[in-house]
Amino acid sequence: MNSPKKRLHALGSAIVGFSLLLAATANVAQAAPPQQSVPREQTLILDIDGGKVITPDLWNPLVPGSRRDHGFHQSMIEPLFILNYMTGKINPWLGESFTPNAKQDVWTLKLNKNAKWNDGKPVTADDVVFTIGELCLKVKELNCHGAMNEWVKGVKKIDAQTVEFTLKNPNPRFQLDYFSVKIWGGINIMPKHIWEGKDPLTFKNYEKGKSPVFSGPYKLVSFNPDGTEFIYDRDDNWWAAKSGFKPLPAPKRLIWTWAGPPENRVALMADKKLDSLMDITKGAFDTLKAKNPNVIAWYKDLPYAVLDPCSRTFELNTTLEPWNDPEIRWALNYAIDRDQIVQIAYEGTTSKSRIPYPMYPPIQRLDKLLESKGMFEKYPIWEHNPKKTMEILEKKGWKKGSDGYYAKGGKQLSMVITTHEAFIEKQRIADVLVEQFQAVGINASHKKEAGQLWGDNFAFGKFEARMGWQMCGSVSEPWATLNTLNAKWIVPVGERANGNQWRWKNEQFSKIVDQIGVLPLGDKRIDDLFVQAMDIYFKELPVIPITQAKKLIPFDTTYWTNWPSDDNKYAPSWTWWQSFYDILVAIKPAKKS
Amino acid sequence: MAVPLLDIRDATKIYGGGLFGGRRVVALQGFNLAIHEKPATITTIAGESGSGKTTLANLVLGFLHLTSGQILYKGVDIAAMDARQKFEYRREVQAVFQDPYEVYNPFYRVKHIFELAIQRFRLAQNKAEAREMIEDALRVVGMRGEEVLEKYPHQLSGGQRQRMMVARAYMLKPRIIVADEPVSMVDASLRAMILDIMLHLRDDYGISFLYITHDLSTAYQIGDDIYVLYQGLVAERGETSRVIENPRHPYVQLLVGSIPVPDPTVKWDTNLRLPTEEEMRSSATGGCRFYPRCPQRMDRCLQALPPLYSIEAEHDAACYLYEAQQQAMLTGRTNAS
Amino acid sequence: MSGMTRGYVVRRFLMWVLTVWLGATLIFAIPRLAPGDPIAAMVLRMSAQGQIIENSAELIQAWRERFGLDGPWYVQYVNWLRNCMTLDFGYSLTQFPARVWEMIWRALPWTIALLTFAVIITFILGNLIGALLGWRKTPPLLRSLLPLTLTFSSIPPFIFGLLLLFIFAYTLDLFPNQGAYDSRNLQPGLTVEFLASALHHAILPAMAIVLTSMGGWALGMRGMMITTDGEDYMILAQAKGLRTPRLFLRYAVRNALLPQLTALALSLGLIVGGSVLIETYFVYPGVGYLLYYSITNGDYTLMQGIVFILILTTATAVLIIDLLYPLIDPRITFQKR
Amino acid sequence: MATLTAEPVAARPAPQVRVNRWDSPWLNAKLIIGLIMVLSVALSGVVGGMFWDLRLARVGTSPQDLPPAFVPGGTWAHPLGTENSGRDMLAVLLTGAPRSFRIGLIAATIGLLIGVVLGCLAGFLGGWVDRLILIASDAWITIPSLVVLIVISAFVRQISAETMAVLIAMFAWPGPTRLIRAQVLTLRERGYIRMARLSGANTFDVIFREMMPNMLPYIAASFTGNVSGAILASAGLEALGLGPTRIPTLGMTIFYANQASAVIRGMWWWWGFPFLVLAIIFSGLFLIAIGLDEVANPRLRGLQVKQ
Repeated sequence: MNSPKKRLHALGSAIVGFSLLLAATANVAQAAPPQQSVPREQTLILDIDGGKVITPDLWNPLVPGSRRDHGFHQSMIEPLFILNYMTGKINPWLGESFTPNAKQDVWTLKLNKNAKWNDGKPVTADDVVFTIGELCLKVKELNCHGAMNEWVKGVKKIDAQTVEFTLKNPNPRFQLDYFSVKIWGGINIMPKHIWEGKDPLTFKNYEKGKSPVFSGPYKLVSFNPDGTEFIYDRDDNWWAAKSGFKPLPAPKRLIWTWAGPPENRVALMADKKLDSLMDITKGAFDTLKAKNPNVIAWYKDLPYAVLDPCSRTFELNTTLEPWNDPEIRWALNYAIDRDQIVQIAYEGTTSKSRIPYPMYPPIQRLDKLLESKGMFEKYPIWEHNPKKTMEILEKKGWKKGSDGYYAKGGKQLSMVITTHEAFIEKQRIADVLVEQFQAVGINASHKKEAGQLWGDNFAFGKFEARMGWQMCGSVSEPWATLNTLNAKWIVPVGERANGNQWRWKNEQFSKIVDQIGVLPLGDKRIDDLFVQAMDIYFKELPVIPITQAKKLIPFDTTYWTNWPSDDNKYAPSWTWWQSFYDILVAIKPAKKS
Repeated sequence: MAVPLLDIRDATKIYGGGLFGGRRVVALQGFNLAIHEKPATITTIAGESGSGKTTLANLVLGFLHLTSGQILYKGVDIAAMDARQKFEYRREVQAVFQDPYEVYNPFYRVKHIFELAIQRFRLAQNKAEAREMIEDALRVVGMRGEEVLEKYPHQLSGGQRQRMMVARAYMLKPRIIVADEPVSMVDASLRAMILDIMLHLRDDYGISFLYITHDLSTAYQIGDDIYVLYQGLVAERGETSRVIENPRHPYVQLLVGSIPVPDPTVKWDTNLRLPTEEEMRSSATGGCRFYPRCPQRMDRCLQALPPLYSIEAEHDAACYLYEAQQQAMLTGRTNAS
Repeated sequence: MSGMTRGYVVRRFLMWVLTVWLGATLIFAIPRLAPGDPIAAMVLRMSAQGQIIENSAELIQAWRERFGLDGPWYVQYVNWLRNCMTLDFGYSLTQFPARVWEMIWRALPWTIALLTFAVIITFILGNLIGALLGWRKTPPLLRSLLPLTLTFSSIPPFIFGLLLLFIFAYTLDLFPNQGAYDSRNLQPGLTVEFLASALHHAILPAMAIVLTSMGGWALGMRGMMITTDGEDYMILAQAKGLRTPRLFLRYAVRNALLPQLTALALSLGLIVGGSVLIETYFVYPGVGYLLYYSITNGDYTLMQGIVFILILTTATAVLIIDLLYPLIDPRITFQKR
Repeated sequence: MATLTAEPVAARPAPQVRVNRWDSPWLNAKLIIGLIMVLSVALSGVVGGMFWDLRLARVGTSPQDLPPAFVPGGTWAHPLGTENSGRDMLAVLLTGAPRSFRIGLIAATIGLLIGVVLGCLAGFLGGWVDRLILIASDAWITIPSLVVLIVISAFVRQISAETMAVLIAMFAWPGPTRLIRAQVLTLRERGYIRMARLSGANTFDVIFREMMPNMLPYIAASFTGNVSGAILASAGLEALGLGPTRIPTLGMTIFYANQASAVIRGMWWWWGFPFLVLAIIFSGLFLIAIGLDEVANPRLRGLQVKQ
């Protein structure tokens, strides 16, 4: 021990040994690998989308810290209904039907009478009344409070399977928006016999070695303390299979895993150690396909990717000069070459947009409607015509200076486009937009902002232009997206806005939106009002549609087949949504075992 | 009598103390010394490590500040000097240090030590004049500029380096040179040479020296007056020959007694035992500090510090043994007058 | 040599208190300087996707009360300081109802294990390379090859980790590509299998840390060595004819290493913060990821908790090294001048 | 004593080094090669602009995903290939490298300057100034820069590369401060510092003429590390949204390559060339640092000549 190196060495080994020991004992409480092993061909291994689960022992889905996309709401918490994106129809799950009265302010929910919690107790009206009445309405801090408190006046049990919701105002979308997995997930029912008497804010709903009580076809077996891997085994007593409502899912075991950077995930999938991935880049997909020919995506060829519900939009703060002028906004639109954006920012994996909606079949119908009314001739939104941009600008008194930029009254025509720091997709669009605007003489630049700041700047109106997706809302009917531009949300710049953060004010448009808002879903009058509203929207163009959003989701057919695809579109490909049950009961083992 | 060139009055330096200063160490206590402009003298400050002699050197050079007392240069307290006086003091009080390597900045060629001083003290009008000054100073120590000036310190021998230091001190034409162990790290032949240079500077250029050493034999060779320090206090002082030939203080007797032959190459303190930390601490609390080691200690030595007693003209010792002798001498003197 | 006095210890301890206090205050103030409201952001996140909440103000208020963020800043500040003293940082803003301490505790052992493992190797390798580079007797071939190892530190760790994965995990399949141990088959515990698996999983991430960060240490060490080389004790040691390896390790490295220790202690926070990429790429559990998550998601309670722990450990490590310093290195004393 | 001046000095064996005016320590091979490497990166944009269209560094100006010309599938229209946003790699390097280097240089210089000033103040004045500086630097070093930068990014609109360098410098000073302080503390006691004082040197002289040259090895090493560190840090900041984005710096290019899975796609030219340039910058600075050691420490030279 006469050299410092040796001494350090000894010290080092001691510390490492001690720490490993600490790691071993500190974490021993939560982790226990599954007792029995399940062959790979009976196991479905999926990618956790949202990064590692920081609090892996939290199985209370109602608190802000809860995570649900690690198999929790895809295999344990069942939704009441699931919206079919392809047909626009709402299909039953735990709920059998949810019907409004004529005024759309009293809704009656009927549950599936066979529905059971995985501890054998039936799912009843009491559970619904308890969840909505006692939890969501009474406890302000719960996730479901905001939405329920906004609409629900009262909830009461009619019989064991029937619940009546009385709303504060008519809402034809009450079922669609909150209970049918319109986007990602919905409001879920908790088993009253487990939750009663617990403090819903601190209740973790987890006991070592036991699966939490929910109604889904799988039970939690184990998870690792780092929150990167969750294992569920099939519950062969699942109510839906027993009653014949749905077939028993084929995978005996589900593993949800977070594998880190895309390279790692792609490498795992190439090795057949993962059956699907959340969105990857085209380059990664090409590599993956080259290494594992069994991999498929939604389309066989470009664009490969399936549509995401939030189409990408270029958004302007309409309170600011000169962007408050619709003609200038059109001038910007003429400067935009959407084909180049698709080619460069997406490498061809998406398609361009002319309306700020995702082009699912129900929306495609609306798009055709607009086309049949001559809207796109009247408003040539896809026209890339820099000459027109310059004409409009010069007509408005802007002059091109020696530096190549337009200026008026000594002020250069400049623009900062902000994007969310974590979303490379929108950043790449913004980069192309910058070049396209620069090419016509607008000194555009691109600034990324930390997520929270970006969101705050949006809400407070402290932005000039942004590349975002904030008109997101509609997937099967037109209203929700139109409502984001409703003038009723407008607050002054500097105050937090809950909607219409672009602060675009058009009373006539808002009146039409309000009119649509109270009509029952599927009402014939909606189409006509929609065309009127879009006429105003196109004329003013407060938010400029750019492209469809894409999700390139590869599936491996080595072990499992019958994945959803363009040829077999029974459901969208999202594995991280609560609608994943549709896929779960549909997939089949590749080989008969 | 004229104002002394350097007048140290009741100089005391205490390290530490204060709110969080830790243990106090008295490095120098109630020290008095005067050096007159004429004739130039070599005053030796002798003592073993920890005796306070280096502290004294640093105080005189202005690297340390007194805890109490005064150091007057040409009658002005160095702590109260204005910028111009300080500047003059800087130039007129120079030093030669023990370690001839440490004092050269390894980054520069050795001429740097001359050039910096010439530049700062504005001693020369132009380069040629500066060069002449340097060559002149080097000649005094028997060196030639072209041989050494462009070299780096590590390329010179210890003796060369030390002689250059002396040359540098000389070049500045100071009034006083504080020579802090100037020969303890050079070999014997060079030692003699440097001591010779010192005498030469004293006699031919009127430069006084404060010669700080632990080596009584060299002090005996060149010193005019000597102060022997023990743990911050003067044990004995006087004309060098008297003190060394006839030491009175038991400590000095011990020191001188341990010189077997008056041979400068033989170290004299080989058998001396340094006091332990504990002894230092206990002796510092009161009474004579030499008490623990003193062969002739008395009980009263523990009660109070013995003051300096005059033994004969220009010879004092801080020991109670000579209280009576001083009385006698004083009475004798009174009678005589 | 009594370099360390009680006063010094007290003073140093006071500095520790002030450092921790200043750090705690900074980390309290900085998030509050940021525009935007983390609670509002949290409430927005909670709302179902694609929906607009009308009564968000009311919800924001409810949460603000729950986190104690509704009082005036000085009340919050006093609460924060109290939390610091009890190490209880309450609930995480985004992971409610998880408690900050519980989250840190879950990640900490892995961080300590991996980082200690990697940092010690880095420190040894980096300093050894630096020492050899700064040592005059290093064979020329070695001396010209060693700098190549330093160029790794000019490469961003995020892609370097990926390259390691690409080569050693995907292509050669020598090491696992994720996790801290084989969690599908093993249970943490003091078993040979677990420890072997943990070690096997730690090698690649440790390699990434080591290779990208040892350059800094090497550069620093090289500088120290070069100056140390010229020190008197080195010359003395060489003169004594000590054998080269002994001279290298005992004299040169030892003395040059000391300042590096302080740097190591100071860099603790940076190391934890910098390990986030490693933790992300190798899917390794640890505090770095937690810290990054808390910053990018505006989870200020979690972020403050982690940063406070970092401040505390760093300040304490520096304190310990500063207190040990005079014991290891006798050249350093803490006497007040 | 008359014999004294005449006495011949026993001359030591012939000195190891010829004394020569041109024997300047500044003219050593390492220093010069290092400078050439660094300057070639710094000036590549200016020179490169004369024979290559630097506008090709912008998005969508070239075909996507082309390999370098010397690889099958490549074209001499894009000698170093292109990346997936249609940027020409050669143009990206020619514009990104000097900018990255400038950011690194400015950030490290400012960090070092603050370090020198604070370190000298702390080391020289001691007492409460020293303690205050130590406390501040120790506390600041643990605050994650990301937290502070997010706060700052909220207040700035679009910032230039230079401003970004200043932001990075905010976090680059505590290391040098500690380093310089420690050096001042040891050097302060050196004999040559006292000697300089006796030669009438003022504090400025003492710091800059006497101490600074002897700190060169440390400063140069610290500087080398800090330049690399700042270049990498700037990539992090740009990824976070601070700094100009239209034309990527080296760090940003690697970041983009990473985002686009360039490693697994086999697009090595996308990250490999920036790597190479970063390594050249680092090695150049390292050689300069080694070269400066010889300037600062004549002993090194002396012995080398002897060999």
